[in-house]
Amino acid sequence: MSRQRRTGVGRALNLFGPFIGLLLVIALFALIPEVQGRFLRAANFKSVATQSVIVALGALGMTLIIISGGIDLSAASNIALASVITAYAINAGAAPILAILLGVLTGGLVGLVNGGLVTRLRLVPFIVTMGMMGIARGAAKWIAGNQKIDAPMTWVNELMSKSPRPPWLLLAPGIWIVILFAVAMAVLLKYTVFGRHIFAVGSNEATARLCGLRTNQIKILVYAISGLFCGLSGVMEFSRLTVGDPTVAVGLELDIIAAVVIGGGSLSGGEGSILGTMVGVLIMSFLRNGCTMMGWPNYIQEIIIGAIIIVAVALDRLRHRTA
Amino acid sequence: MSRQRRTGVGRALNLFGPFIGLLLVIALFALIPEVQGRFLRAANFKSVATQSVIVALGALGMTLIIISGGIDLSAASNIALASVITAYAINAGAAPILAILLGVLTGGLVGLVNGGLVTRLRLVPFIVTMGMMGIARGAAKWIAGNQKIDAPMTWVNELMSKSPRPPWLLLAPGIWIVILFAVAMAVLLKYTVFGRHIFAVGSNEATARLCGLRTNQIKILVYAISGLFCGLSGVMEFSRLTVGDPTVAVGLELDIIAAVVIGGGSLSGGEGSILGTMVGVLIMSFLRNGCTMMGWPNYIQEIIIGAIIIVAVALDRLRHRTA
Amino acid sequence: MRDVAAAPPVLRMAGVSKSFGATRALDDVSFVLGHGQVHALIGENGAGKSTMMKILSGAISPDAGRMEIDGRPYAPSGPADGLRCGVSMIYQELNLAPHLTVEENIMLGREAHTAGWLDRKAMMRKVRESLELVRHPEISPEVPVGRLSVGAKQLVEIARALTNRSRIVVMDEPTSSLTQEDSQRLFEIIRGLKGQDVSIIYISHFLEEIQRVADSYTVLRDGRSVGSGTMEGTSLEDIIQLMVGQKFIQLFPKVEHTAGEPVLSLNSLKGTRMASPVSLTLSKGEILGVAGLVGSGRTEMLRTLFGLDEVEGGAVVVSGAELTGRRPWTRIRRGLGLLSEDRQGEGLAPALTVADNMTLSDLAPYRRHGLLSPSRQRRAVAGLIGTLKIKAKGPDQKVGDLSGGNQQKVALARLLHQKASVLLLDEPTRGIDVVSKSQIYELIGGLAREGKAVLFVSSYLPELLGICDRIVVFHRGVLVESRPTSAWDAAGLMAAATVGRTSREKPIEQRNTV
Amino acid sequence: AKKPSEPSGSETAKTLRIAVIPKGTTHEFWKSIHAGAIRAEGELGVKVIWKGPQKEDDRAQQITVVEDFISSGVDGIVLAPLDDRALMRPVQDAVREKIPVVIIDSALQGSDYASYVATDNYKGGVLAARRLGELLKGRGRIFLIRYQEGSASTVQREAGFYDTVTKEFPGIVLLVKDQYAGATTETAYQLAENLISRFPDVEGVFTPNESSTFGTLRALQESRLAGKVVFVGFDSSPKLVQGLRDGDIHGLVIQNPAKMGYLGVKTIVAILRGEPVEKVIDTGVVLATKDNMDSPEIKALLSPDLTMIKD
Ligand SMILES: Nc1ncnc2c1ncn2[C@@H]1O[C@H](COP(=O)(O)OP(=O)(O)OP(=O)(O)O)[C@@H](O)[C@H]1O
Ligand SMILES: Nc1ncnc2c1ncn2[C@@H]1O[C@H](COP(=O)(O)OP(=O)(O)OP(=O)(O)O)[C@@H](O)[C@H]1O
Ligand SMILES: [Mg+2]
Ligand SMILES: [Mg+2]
Repeated sequence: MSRQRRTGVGRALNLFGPFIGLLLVIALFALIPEVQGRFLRAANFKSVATQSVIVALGALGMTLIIISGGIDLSAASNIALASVITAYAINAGAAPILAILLGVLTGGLVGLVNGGLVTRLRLVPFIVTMGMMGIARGAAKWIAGNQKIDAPMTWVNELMSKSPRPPWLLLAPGIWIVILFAVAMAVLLKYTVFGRHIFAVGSNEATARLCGLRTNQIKILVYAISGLFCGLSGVMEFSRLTVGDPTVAVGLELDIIAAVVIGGGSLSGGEGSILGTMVGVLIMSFLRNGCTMMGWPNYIQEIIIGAIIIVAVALDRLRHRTA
Repeated sequence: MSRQRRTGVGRALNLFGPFIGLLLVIALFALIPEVQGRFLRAANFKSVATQSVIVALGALGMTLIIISGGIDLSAASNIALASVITAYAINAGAAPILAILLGVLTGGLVGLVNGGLVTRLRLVPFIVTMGMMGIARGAAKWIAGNQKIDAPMTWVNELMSKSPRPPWLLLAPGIWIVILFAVAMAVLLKYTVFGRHIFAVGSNEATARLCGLRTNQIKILVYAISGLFCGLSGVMEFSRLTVGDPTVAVGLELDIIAAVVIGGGSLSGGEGSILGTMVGVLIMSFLRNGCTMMGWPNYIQEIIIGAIIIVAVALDRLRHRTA
Repeated sequence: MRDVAAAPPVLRMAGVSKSFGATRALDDVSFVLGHGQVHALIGENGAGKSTMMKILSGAISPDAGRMEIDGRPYAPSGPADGLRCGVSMIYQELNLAPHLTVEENIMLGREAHTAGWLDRKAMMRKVRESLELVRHPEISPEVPVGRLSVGAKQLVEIARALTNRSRIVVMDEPTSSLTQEDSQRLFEIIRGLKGQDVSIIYISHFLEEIQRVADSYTVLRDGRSVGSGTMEGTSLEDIIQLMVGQKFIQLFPKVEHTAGEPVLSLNSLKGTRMASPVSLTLSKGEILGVAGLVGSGRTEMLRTLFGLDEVEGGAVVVSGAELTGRRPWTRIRRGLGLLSEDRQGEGLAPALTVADNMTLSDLAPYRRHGLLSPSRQRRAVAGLIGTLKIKAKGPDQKVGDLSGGNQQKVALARLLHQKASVLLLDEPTRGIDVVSKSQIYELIGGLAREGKAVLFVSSYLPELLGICDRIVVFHRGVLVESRPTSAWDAAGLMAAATVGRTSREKPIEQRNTV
Repeated sequence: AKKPSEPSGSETAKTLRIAVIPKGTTHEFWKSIHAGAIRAEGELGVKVIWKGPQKEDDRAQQITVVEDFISSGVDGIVLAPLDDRALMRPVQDAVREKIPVVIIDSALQGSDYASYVATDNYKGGVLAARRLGELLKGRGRIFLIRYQEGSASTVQREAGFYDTVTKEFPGIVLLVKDQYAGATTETAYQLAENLISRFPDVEGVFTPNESSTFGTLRALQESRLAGKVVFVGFDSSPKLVQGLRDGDIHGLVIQNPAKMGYLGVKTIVAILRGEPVEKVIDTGVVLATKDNMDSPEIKALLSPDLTMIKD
């Protein structure tokens, strides 16, 4: 039946839709003879993937938050704080695994406080997390004594190495971690009660409450999970830089949010997907990579990325309207 | 009747409420013996007022946008762009007044494009203006050739001078301009049809449309007006810096938004006031000023300002709930 | 028949069609509205009535078809255009800006001004007049609309439509949240408008209302016009026949059930938003009706009982044990379920699917080893869609795209799915067509027979009298009277609700301090 | 009404309050300046207030800080101006309020300030170019990675490097010359990584400050090019020193920030005490290499003693 078929096509569009933008971006650079050969190499893709890890981890948590109808402007500060804490712990002689744990938990704690303030004081997330953005950044600088924290090299720094040990890993362990958590979060959102509840809270909080959902608990959990991801992202940042830098990732929260929104997340809640978000992250990374390869000046790059963000979301809208 | 009386008290609270936060901040520093004497001097207040001009102008437009249910992340980039354009024009030999006009109109144009994209493509303002943030910043760097533009001194640079000519002005002309426009915008919001329509669009856009309001036209106008204010703010930035700097005001959009929200604006639209916004601007400026005077390190300042943003909005919520 | 041949009709719609994706909402519908006439648009839930009126008002554009006003072609580019051409509309879903005051909402889009400057005094005067007209001068023009109850909001909408100087007024279920008294007043107003040569299109599922106010009617079925004519000489049976293809329906089907032991009792329950403490008892297998005027505090009592509003004092006892928690989930765990009167704001998550909305309060059955099975969820929902005859493309359709009545059914389906043993229903048949209503009454009866307890809040007295075992009446937040249904009649209910008189004691006058 | 017991006011007016205003507070470079200033504080018995713009490298905020210090009535200001023009007016204001100003690190137009204590940034770029040119034996394909748009001191370093390479080493090809690393290590890292993907056959790199040098070092290390590509950077930090020692970095142009901070405070105190001062004081740049890095004077510059700083 035509009706059946039509929804079939719609579904296919919906499934592959997010990839269209990504393929377009890749095709764009792949067609330019100047960089073609270099751009399409596996090594370059690997390097883009590694660069994406930090934003991707942040964006995993941000996807949950945005679906639940919130936003987290403190994500980037939180990443910086976690990277400082990890470096501090390693420097103080803690076992690497303990340092990682501390970094991740710090992120989780910041998220928990965000969630607590949003639910207990019933403040808009934008404001709470904007305040927290300053607080976390300030704390990071404080702890680091306004400096980078130099930490001795440990296996933590292998997590983001493009030539991983053991070599059969092929990709940096960080990339595998992202893939693992992305699958886990996708399953969580789609196939668990908690996931459904996140969508419900974002779509209409009053309804969720009426249906007996513990909306506050759900929101706190979402912010805490997102905080943990920021913490992990901070650990990866430390792994990559080999120092704990309190000034790192300034403004990165906007990249993270952009990735989620390019991937179909709606800032009014109730919409978004992990797959879309991951594609959004890759679109941004490939754009940066391609522009740099072309040797375009930075301002051109800024303009292009700004324009692409708008175009990507406009396309997404169009897709939704026709599907 | 008790009901009548209660709303009377509520009204008083609502009217003076925004000032409570400001008085608290001023009292805080006025009580610290170390800075007391210096802090409470007229010269210091004058200097704080001058420092507030740039954020205040941006916040005037942002108030309209936030009431209408939108947001503008490109405000700071727009300010930078306008400052560069003004400097460029003066440098190219244009008459100062023409240069100012060009700067303001550039800001207006960016706002117009924002509004057009938000309404025509029906994209969320967050994304459109986030894209525009990159585009405007890139354009500013492009025009300035990746440098700041040195322009010869003209009377434009007097606009933000703390010792104005003629001296009977007492305050920098920029401050008078802010006061003038603040009154104008407050009147616009309260006593004109257009102002009422801005509230209606922000409160429930569907309703506004069904009641025959041209919501798109209203929104475009709001973004354009806000753009003009950013342009004017850019001119003031140029006046203050005496150079056109494409890298100025990075992240300032968050200060501007914070001022509006501290002043009672709601990011979901339909709420906000010019008076509140201006108080919000002053709260942030006095905080910075006081912290600097105390010689507190920046991270403390960051933490305090972050915390104050949260506390201010929490107080505002409380006030609303009891009123 | 009236003679309207002399002048062209006020409105003519011809061959109008509209599809939403695969749903054909309107299919070649034609329609004529005469001068000073009240024309009723009738049809089941999802028949296409609202869609047609939205096309008329300019809110949506048709796929095909023509419209004429006074013989001149009419193709509104938007609601603004429609208003300018003299078409104003009361929308089915409440259509107000919550932050704006009553006055600002009523005057929205038609502000009195000179060169853009507001003339507040003139507007205040107009608004007071129109509130006077709907006989609710106590509604303050300066209160933000968001603070009003659903009923008061609907009155504001009506007041707004009345301040319009329109040729055509469309009323899409204007009385769905009104009490009988307010509805009566509306009919008087409609008569007045007719006298001023205003034509009215009236949509309602209360067929007896239609019989009273309408001059002519058009029946829609599955997006097609299946008949029209004058009201004179047409019986309700004929109309129902046109609507659903069967002649007789029993509106209040009798389902035998008997009350058992008490399952829910409120012992002087007092919430922060309730005017005074309320005590009542509900038994297993009992349907307890709650009557009252707009703002009489019924909704607030339910919300407090369900933990949505703060509890201030008193106790709620369910099956012999006092409720301890304060939040809705604790109520749900004890078998309570609430159907909200505000389906847009609270009752449903419009962006989620039918399946998710129906199962949201109880997803546990679809969980295996911690993971949900969407296909099992869909299967379960498909059954409910069938039982309630919900017109939807399937379990995966977004609830926001359903017609008003079908949305209401989804909200009700959730309580059924949740297997609540105490159902708290706040205006459960709002916007539901007459056939579905009868089904729902039967369903509720069936639930009572299974031993479930039902608290049935309604402003539609016939249904209270038709299906309840006992009815309590609220007046200004006070439960003034409780009697078995057999001891009530419509007049008695009205009297108790309006003056709060009780047979046993003196009237309790309580100041509402909220 | 002032109470006599107040710590501020006329009683303690003998203790001079000196505001030292850097461009930012978190780079190693500013830390060293801070350390130098603290040393002067101890030696001269004055009080140093250390305060940068809250956002690193924000001109408008630095103006605000200067204004706020003028309001708070400090005795003297030591300023590292973010802009040679924009800070002119606040400095004028200070002088009008009888607060002398000493400029450090970067130049300021006009002549309101009392003295200028700085390194010759252009010369630093020249040193780097010569080192790179020699190691590459006058030919090769290199990157000039820039720091950030509109930053005066790094622009001069980049100019010194660029002019020298084009003039003295015509055999050297600049593969990249207008890419900006951005403000943080992470952005520099990404830029360098992407550039290496594009030009894996690069033979030399120059970076004009600490964050861009460190970011680039990480990228080279990650692509296993460290040590193979001739890499000359600017400024020092423990990781950069380690890179120098390991042979991953072939030269670091280092300034003497501690001396700058020290002399800045010392000069302003001299002015306040009415002693004569030089209008321009050069603190010098040197090139640190693996060979000379353990000589005492270079060692002191590479790893300055920061222990005296406590906020
Ligand atoms: N925006 C939309 N998207 C998809 N389908 C829609 C949309 N609006 C209406 N429909 C569909 O069009 C049909 C007609 O809906 P309409 O709202 O006109 O019904 P109605 O006669 O007003 O019903 P009710 O009495 O329940 O209000 C329904 O099947 C509904 O699901
Ligand atoms: N006309 C009105 N003016 C102002 N406030 C009103 C009005 N009507 C209702 N309210 C508000 O609503 C509250 C009670 O409404 P509630 O919804 O509980 O009553 P209800 O009996 O359920 O009426 P409804 O039939 O409207 O649902 C009142 O206390 C008052 O705050
Ligand atoms: Mg309808
Ligand atoms: Mg009610």
